[in-house]
Amino acid sequence: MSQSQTEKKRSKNALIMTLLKGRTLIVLVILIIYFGLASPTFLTAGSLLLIAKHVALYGILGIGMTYVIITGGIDLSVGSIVGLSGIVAGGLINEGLTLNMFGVTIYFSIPTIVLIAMLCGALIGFINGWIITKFNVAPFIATLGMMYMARGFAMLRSKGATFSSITGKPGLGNTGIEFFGRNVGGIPVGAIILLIIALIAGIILKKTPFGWHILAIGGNQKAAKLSGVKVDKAKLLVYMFSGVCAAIVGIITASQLVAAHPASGETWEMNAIAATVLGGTSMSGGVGTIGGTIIGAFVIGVINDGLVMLGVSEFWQMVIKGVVIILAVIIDQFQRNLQAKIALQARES
Amino acid sequence: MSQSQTEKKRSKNALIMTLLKGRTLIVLVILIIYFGLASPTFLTAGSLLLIAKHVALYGILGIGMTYVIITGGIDLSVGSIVGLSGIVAGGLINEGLTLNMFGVTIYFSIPTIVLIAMLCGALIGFINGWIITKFNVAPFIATLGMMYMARGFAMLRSKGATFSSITGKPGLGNTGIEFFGRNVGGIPVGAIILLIIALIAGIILKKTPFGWHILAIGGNQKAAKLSGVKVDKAKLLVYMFSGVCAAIVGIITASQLVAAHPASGETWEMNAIAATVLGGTSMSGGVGTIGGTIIGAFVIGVINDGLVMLGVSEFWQMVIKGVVIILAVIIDQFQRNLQAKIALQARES
Amino acid sequence: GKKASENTTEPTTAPTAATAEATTAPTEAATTALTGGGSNIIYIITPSHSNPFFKTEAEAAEAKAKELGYDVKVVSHDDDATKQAELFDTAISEKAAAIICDNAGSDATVAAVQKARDNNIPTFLIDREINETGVAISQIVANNYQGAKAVAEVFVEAMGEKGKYAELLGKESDTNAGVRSSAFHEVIDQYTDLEMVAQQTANWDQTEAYSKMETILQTNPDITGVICGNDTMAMGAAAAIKAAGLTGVAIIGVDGSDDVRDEIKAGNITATALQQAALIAQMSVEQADAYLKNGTTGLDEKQLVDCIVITKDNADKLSAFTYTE
Amino acid sequence: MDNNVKTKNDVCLHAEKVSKIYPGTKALDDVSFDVLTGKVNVLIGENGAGKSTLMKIIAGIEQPSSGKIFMGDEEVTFKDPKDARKYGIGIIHQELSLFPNLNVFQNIFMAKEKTKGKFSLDNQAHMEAANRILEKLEHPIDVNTLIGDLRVGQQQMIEIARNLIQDDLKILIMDEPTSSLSQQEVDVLFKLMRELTAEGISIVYISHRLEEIMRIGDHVTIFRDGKFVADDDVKNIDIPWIVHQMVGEGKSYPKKERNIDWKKRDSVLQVKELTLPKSGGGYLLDKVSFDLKKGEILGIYGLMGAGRTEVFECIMGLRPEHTGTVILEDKVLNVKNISEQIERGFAIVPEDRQREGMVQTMDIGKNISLSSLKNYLKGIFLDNKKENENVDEQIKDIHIKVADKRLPILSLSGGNQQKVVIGKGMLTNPKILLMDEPSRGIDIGAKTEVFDIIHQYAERGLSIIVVSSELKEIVAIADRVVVLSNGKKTGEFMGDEIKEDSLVLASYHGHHAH
Ligand SMILES: Nc1ncnc2c1ncn2[C@@H]1O[C@H](COP(=O)(O)OP(=O)(O)OP(=O)(O)O)[C@@H](O)[C@H]1O
Ligand SMILES: Nc1ncnc2c1ncn2[C@@H]1O[C@H](COP(=O)(O)OP(=O)(O)OP(=O)(O)O)[C@@H](O)[C@H]1O
Ligand SMILES: [Mg+2]
Ligand SMILES: [Mg+2]
Repeated sequence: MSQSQTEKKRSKNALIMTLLKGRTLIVLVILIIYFGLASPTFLTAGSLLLIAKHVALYGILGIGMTYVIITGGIDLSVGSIVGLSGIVAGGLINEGLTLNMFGVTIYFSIPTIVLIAMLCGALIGFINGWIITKFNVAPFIATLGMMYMARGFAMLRSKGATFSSITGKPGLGNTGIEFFGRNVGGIPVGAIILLIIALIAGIILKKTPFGWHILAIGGNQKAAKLSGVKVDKAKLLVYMFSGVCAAIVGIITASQLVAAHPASGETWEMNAIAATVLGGTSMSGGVGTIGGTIIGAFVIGVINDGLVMLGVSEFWQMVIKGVVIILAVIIDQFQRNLQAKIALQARES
Repeated sequence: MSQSQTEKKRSKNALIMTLLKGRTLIVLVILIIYFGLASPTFLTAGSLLLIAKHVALYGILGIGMTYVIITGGIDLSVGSIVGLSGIVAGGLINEGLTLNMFGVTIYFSIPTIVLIAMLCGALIGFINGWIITKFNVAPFIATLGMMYMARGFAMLRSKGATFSSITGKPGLGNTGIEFFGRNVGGIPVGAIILLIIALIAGIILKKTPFGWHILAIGGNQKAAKLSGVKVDKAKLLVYMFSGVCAAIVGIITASQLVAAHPASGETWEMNAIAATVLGGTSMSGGVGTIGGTIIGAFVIGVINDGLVMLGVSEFWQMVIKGVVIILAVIIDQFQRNLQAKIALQARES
Repeated sequence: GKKASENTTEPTTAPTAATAEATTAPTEAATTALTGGGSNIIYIITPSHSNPFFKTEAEAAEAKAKELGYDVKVVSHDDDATKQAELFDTAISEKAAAIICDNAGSDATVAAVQKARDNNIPTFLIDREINETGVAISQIVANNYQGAKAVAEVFVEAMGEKGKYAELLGKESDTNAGVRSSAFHEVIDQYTDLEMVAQQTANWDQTEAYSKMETILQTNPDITGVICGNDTMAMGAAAAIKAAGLTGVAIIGVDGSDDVRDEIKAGNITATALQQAALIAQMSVEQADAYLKNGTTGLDEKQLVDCIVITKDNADKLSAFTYTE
Repeated sequence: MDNNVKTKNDVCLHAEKVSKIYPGTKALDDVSFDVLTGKVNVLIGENGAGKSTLMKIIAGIEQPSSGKIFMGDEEVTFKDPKDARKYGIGIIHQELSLFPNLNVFQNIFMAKEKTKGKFSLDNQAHMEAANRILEKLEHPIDVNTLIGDLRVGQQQMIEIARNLIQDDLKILIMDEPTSSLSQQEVDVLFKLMRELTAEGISIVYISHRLEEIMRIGDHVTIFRDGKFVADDDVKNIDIPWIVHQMVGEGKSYPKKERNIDWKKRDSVLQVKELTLPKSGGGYLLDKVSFDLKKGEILGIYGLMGAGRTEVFECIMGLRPEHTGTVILEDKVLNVKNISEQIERGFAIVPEDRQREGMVQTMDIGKNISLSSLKNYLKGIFLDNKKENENVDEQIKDIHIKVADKRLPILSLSGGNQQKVVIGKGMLTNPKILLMDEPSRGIDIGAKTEVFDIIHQYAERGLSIIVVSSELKEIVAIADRVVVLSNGKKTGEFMGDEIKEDSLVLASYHGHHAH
């Protein structure tokens, strides 16, 4: 091959590479333009804020999931944690905490209740992580078992019923949960929380030793251990983080509905995983970004809302979702191959 | 350590080992005894045959899943294939195949219809396998996408409706689908099919080169390839087999209900995976037996039916299921560690 | 398939509801009428169309709305309250004229309907109520309690007022499962020779009803009747009973699907209570139209539509949840 | 051992009666070991002698079952590698332990991050320090490159670099650092080691390459079966002494005595103009031609990255993009995929037995029969009896030391694992056997046996191609040697022409032409 040919091929590759790297973003932009043309109301600020609000739920779950998947694991229990944390919060608001031995019922303030719900998520995450690290159980199975257990406990807590009107009573000092379903300065609180968590999680992942350690565990767990990375501790923290993210989503959901339902969040784990993978996180661990996951969550959100606005039947929505997921990973694979090629070129030159 | 001490420890290990190896079987026996004492009708031949009939569904799915997991993969699409194959069969019985260009409608006989439904399962399995091997996509994601797609297609085929009374018409020569839901010589046809598939799958796994090739792929794919194993072809076949198993389950379900519903089989993939893992198949591939999976499926079946007979609430059923899954894998891990220890001892002797 | 009608009425208030045509006094009068979001779109939000009941409902409403000159968007919330809230949001952002909704939870829906109201969009609830009045414009629901009682009467008669029977309950987390069950028992428990020997949850699901029924038959092979919380479970129970080779077992359900109608004709199922889905859906659209034009429906918010008992005698008159005399 | 007098000042670390019991194994049995300050302390012994185990204990990766470790007069205990690092102990692991998904500087600073404030990573500092250290190693690499994109040899360099960034390094443990380095790179490394010892840093050096030990070592300690055997200063000893201490008897490479007129033998394999393009221009293999006679052992020698593995990969059908002709017994082959090639009579013993050679989840017997299962069919089923007979025969034939072939493959020592992989290839009854570094990582005893096996099979008429990076080995074993350099064939030597210096010279030709 002649020099100039090589040169040409190389710059062509670089172009394709850039396109592929931003592939999810490009897909997102195309989707937005398409839906914008097809539905006149789609491209209004209101619609977009709305999508952001919807995306917040999968997005926040996706951030926790990204951390988990980067370490080479998976967390199937997040959907159940959404239901459980909502029920815990709803129960504390409506019924308080009754201490039988003292014969008193304590009502907590909303910040305390939110904290308790988050601790609840952290605890389940901790148990997940503990089973996974201590007994060396495959994350898929450990969190599958936890999925059933947490859902069962959520159902048991309210005997399957919904806690309705969880607005609290001024006299008890526990009003205000609706805040998380509201807008602040026109922006949905859920979206703001997503943004905050994304920023923190993104910075931790790329700018702190802990983030490096997580990436290292996913890349080569044994080597990480030998390098002095506290693998078990890091994994525990990661599953706890995922649990906390899910608990936050549970609170946002309950707050939006002003009601807590124990079946809430069923199968959401799959959406979270899909968002994560669409965003370029590799199922085999070691590779992934928070920004990617957010874009992935937006792709799913835009498809969901856009198809509804276009009036596409729910059955076709399923098919389209499946196709998008598979296509996205296939493109992802192309990108990785090309990346490897380009890296090799660079090495040879 | 003195000689006799070592000897003693060794034989103790061997005993524990035997107990652990049969752990799922022991759990099963304990469960059966417990339910037998708690419910007088539980231990009748009729009850046990009934459990066998219920277990057949998860068992057959589990056999396909065992093959898939042994290669180090996973198949989340089986639940959807159950729905799709049932709908395909039901549609062909009730509506036939209309060829618009010729203006004719063809009605097939039941064996042909069953074959078509199975081919349908095989085709979806093929697409799964093709995406996984050709594009090197993680099985979790490829089959997750397929799960949505297949379910969507099932819904679209019947527009979400149920094909009811799929008994066929004698005039059209398509009667007889109920056979798969009946008993033959007092034994449920589903259980007989389970037995046949289990025997074939078990023999293939341990007595043919193909079976060992699958085990080798799961153990070390690269080494298998360098040993001359046709890795891609084997994986394709394995996913096709899983698809066919799911299609058979779809037909049995539809036949039992004499109706085909597109939502049928939802979340059954999780039961199949649970049965497989309870049976000692390792999620990381390379290890697993068909017999184990059958026992695992029976554990799940006995818990389900037994708790129903005892009148335990479904919420507690969820919790118990989760606990059993997690405990089983933890014990499994103990066993593996012990096995490794004993192997090392043998090396030293 | 599941027909998970959540919470049509609270069990405790149900008896009064059954006797009164309208339970709630109009509370609308004082407030100003909602005029719609501005567009000509009517949003029809129902559970998944994989259940023919909801499909019929959605199609009937759609046809009516188109007939009245509206644009229509038909969507499904899949019994996920959060998804339903999102669909309401979407409808609001599309400035829908009105929303017709078969909701995903009597409590979890209130906020969404309120939000639509705050955005000047009237909501008309069908099939399932919510636990709040004065938020939606109409709540048109089938009279579950009356229907379940009426079909239970048929059951008692078919059983000859004696014998053992089993019950398949709907999803335990659905209040409506309890409503129907208590209506059944209010009738049946008056006959001391009728003995319930098993009661199991089958989650509104056909496959689950089938396998649970089999398990029950194992312990109680001598039952002569089964009461089911909905039609899909009745279908599953009937299939299991047929497979067990039993005949002459009385089975009742609630819904009035065409599948059950056919089984009734074939003599495999005794009776069901038809909830007039198409009628209810049409009523809701008509009321929406009237409300948008006149600022009032002229009717009470809560409206109960009686169920019709379907037996072998009148099965021919039922088609697609519509009863034609 | 008392004949060399060590004063306390000379010893910077002392391990006192250390034992390590793994479940079922006593890896170390009351071993005492001294690390002499500013010296290259060589540790040698057969596979499984316990060398790596002792090093892991010193580096805090494993905890001893009994025994103590002293630094100076202070007794120290290390819970984890970080503890040991605080005392200035660094270790280069036997197996590469890098992160393929991370870049060079991330790998170098993993778990030793420099931070601004408490949490914020200081990547500027990381990059500068990484560049500095790579320059010192005469191995400049863009520090933003992903490790997965580097060659094995380069990765080994990063592994070394990771340990040199420590400011207060006192003891550097090097567990077979040269097993995948070329001569040139080994030279740089040795130079660096000299610099380090001059600075007063103590080095523990483990290698199976005895010549290297004589070149670089100051003091030698020998282990056998988890026990201390002997130690002495390098200046007092020679290789035969080491070998004797290691294995308990005198062993050396087998001397080939073959007088065959190769000209009269038929060629079984002819490879003509084998060319493999590099993605993005250039060639991994550039018109490589050679032939192989019946019963011949053909050696392929070259530096790391010369393209030797690629030759095998092309012949086995793993590189469908190659061009050129492969002729097997006068028949031109269309080389497409590996299973087809195995059916045609090729077999390969891969370079890395852990990753490519064996299936860890299967037992010893199945690992041996995996490639040839088709030969034991009765109808469509496996005939267990026939399979067992063949496997047993093979085990006997190549002297695999097994108690029971139903045991997991991992219960075997490295050398025996290697033999299993060879046995697997043999059982396919190949016409041509390709062996890539068949002696990598196995001790001299096992090596001798492996070479015995190679000879035996060649005598029986099997044609073998052996790739090796060890000059002495290839000189001893091969009937003919082809030298590759930078993807080109730069020499072919027969009989008496096969001399170490001419091979080395040829192996650099391709590089000079660059
Ligand atoms: N994690 C472990 N569990 C059980 N046994 C082990 C473990 N690690 C090492 N061993 C055993 O301890 C013994 C010493 O192993 P070690 O790795 O120290 O040998 P070595 O001298 O480094 O050999 P080589 O030259 O092959 O690297 C061997 O018998 C080995 O099988
Ligand atoms: N994983 C890889 N991806 C792309 N190119 C590679 C890869 N590994 C090696 N190469 C390229 O192939 C060439 C030959 O490398 P390789 O290390 O396989 O040679 P070798 O002669 O077999 O060396 P050895 O067997 O001693 O490791 C090198 O120039 C290198 O750039
Ligand atoms: Mg070692
Ligand atoms: Mg090589």
